[in-house]
Amino acid sequence: MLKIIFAVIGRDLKLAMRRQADIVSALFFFVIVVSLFPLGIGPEPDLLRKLAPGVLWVAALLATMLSLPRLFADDHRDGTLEQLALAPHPLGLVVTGKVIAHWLVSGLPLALIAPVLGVQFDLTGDGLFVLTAAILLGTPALSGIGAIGAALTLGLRGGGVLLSLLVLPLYIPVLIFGAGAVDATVSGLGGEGHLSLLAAMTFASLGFAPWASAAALKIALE
Amino acid sequence: MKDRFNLYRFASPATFYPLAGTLIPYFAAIAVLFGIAGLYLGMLVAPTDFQQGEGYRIIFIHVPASWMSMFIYLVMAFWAAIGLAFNTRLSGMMAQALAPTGALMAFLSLWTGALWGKPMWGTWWVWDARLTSELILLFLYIGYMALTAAIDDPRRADKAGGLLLLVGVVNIPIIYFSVKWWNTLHQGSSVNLTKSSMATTMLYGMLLMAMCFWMYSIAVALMRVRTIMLERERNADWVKAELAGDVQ
Amino acid sequence: MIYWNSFADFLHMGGYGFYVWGSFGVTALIMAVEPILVARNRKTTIARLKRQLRAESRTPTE
Amino acid sequence: MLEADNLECVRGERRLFAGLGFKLEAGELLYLQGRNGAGKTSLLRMIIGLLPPEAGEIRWKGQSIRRNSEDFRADLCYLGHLNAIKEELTPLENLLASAHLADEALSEDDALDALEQVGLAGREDLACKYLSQGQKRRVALARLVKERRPLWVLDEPFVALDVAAVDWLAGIISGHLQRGGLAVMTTHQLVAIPAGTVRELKLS
Repeated sequence: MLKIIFAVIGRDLKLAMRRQADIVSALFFFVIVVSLFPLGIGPEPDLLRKLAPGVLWVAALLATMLSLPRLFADDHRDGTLEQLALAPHPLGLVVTGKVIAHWLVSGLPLALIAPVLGVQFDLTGDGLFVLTAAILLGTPALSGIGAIGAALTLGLRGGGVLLSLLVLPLYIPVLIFGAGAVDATVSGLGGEGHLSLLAAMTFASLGFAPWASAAALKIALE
Repeated sequence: MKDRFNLYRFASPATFYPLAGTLIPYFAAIAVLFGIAGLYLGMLVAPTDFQQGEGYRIIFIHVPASWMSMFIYLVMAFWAAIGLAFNTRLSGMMAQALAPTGALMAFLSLWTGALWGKPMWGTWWVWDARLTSELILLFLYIGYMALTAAIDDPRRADKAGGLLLLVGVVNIPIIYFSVKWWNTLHQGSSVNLTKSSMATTMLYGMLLMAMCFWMYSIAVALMRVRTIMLERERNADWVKAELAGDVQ
Repeated sequence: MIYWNSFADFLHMGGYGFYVWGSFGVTALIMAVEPILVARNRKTTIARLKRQLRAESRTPTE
Repeated sequence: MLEADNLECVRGERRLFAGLGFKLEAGELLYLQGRNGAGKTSLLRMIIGLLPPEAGEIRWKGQSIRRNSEDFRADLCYLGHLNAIKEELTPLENLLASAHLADEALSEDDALDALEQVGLAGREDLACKYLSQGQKRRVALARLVKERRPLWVLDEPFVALDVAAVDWLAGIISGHLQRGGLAVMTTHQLVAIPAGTVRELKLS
């Protein structure tokens, strides 16, 4: 069971490494969107500190959306998705591997660069730490839920826009608790509760989403 | 076994189509009757609310519309589950027929909520848990309709849409509680069947209006599903026979 | 039995007329327009299917 | 080994075929024929279990392939009209990755050997995007060289191959049949397969 998951992760990571431009451009998108906000709303540190969690999280959602349409589309186009679906394993495990690989190349880099951007928004020690932890804990859920949307819109006209329409509403809980964790920490309430809820959502979506995505992929492959 | 047989019989479009045709006028008539009774009680008889003045009367459509918007989504998810489990053709058509009505109910709930909020809270929109969840529900309806519209093969559309509905149903409580936690500005639930804070006439008026909305939704959905059936089954003999006759 | 003293009172709704009638008006509009749209859609669909049926019966395919 | 009963296929609103059945034993090859749009590819997708039939059942070793799908897929090798190779990977990596994902043991030596047989010696380490269309197809076909799973399902395997390659592939398929394998394939050109019993199924 773990073998197939690791096999898929290994393959997808290798592919991503051969196509680093994609990872880098999603990351730069994140950086640029976050950096534009202070230009739009003014440089007052108090205001920026207040907006930081929300801005960073919304930008993280959008950056994730950017890479989602290709999660299955490339494999679909060249026929490897059929081969994956025909492998003698449950398709859900294959999708689990793909979701984890997607997180490693899209979510993890966001978490790594988030502290730097947090500094731009005048966040301090604790806030930065919790921001990173929240993005680290929450982005796997984004990859998981996003996989369902990517599978449902596979091969459709205007799939990218449709994907955002389907997936963004489902991202709301992650956004609320992700940004809430930083807010609570900055205001001195402590963000542990939020972080544990985020972790719960991530585990729930990693358990549930791959199987829903697998069902959607089977529908798309009929 | 016998029930099962009947279920399958009614799940066949050829049987359901004429049945729906007969039922529509009844549902429409009942909706009108309930509507008249509800409006009479709510608008003419019910006394004013001492806290909210006459503005509270918006409740007679706001609450039924909100209920229906949630209820219709649940019914669609129910049909989706049936469709995915038993591969019945009718279920996907029912879900698709209900979606626009559900979306309109969600819109009405938001619209009346805004018109209620302005005099009560002094603002058209507050980011409170229920309004926000209702807005997200509207997004979910729109997402469902956009997804099914984007897929050309009706069966794939049914299955993919059904899956989306089930994912949505799992997520709605999570979304609702997260939004509720995020902001609890709204007044507490004003309807409680055991111990109501409302005058009885108000409660009855509201329940009558809810029945009216319910019957209305069924009637419109049945009308829509009949069209979808003709369209989908256009090569079936019963549709050809139907079209050869003088259909309205 | 009836709560209102006059029709003008009823329309005025204790100062909330705009909000109350705005809500009821839009609801009534939607509930009137939706069935009309559904019925019209049904008519055009039937007309189109009839045309298709006629075209098919004239030129038997395959 | 492989049986189909009373299959019905509806695509969109067209019924492509109904009441279709066949039986295939070890060492036998089934040619699916029919003009474009007759449902050859749909039937292939039913046989590999991706498309559920409207009615009827397909059985492998007496078990429904939909119920025992993982056992069935462990015995199945499918080659579609898409190459199922990754442009970014080299031919060698492609072969190893697809074997790995299908849970097959394929040593690097075997993979290199297979690539040599399809005439890609010396290009093992070149990313597939630098290969020509014909070479990419041959990377896909190289999978068959060391393939020992009993059921092969091939969608137009001879398309866009030169004469020598057609002969070579026919040899590979007969070797498979001689080992007691089964094969189902669609094709426009009838290619003589030297070994095994050839059955034909015409879809009209």
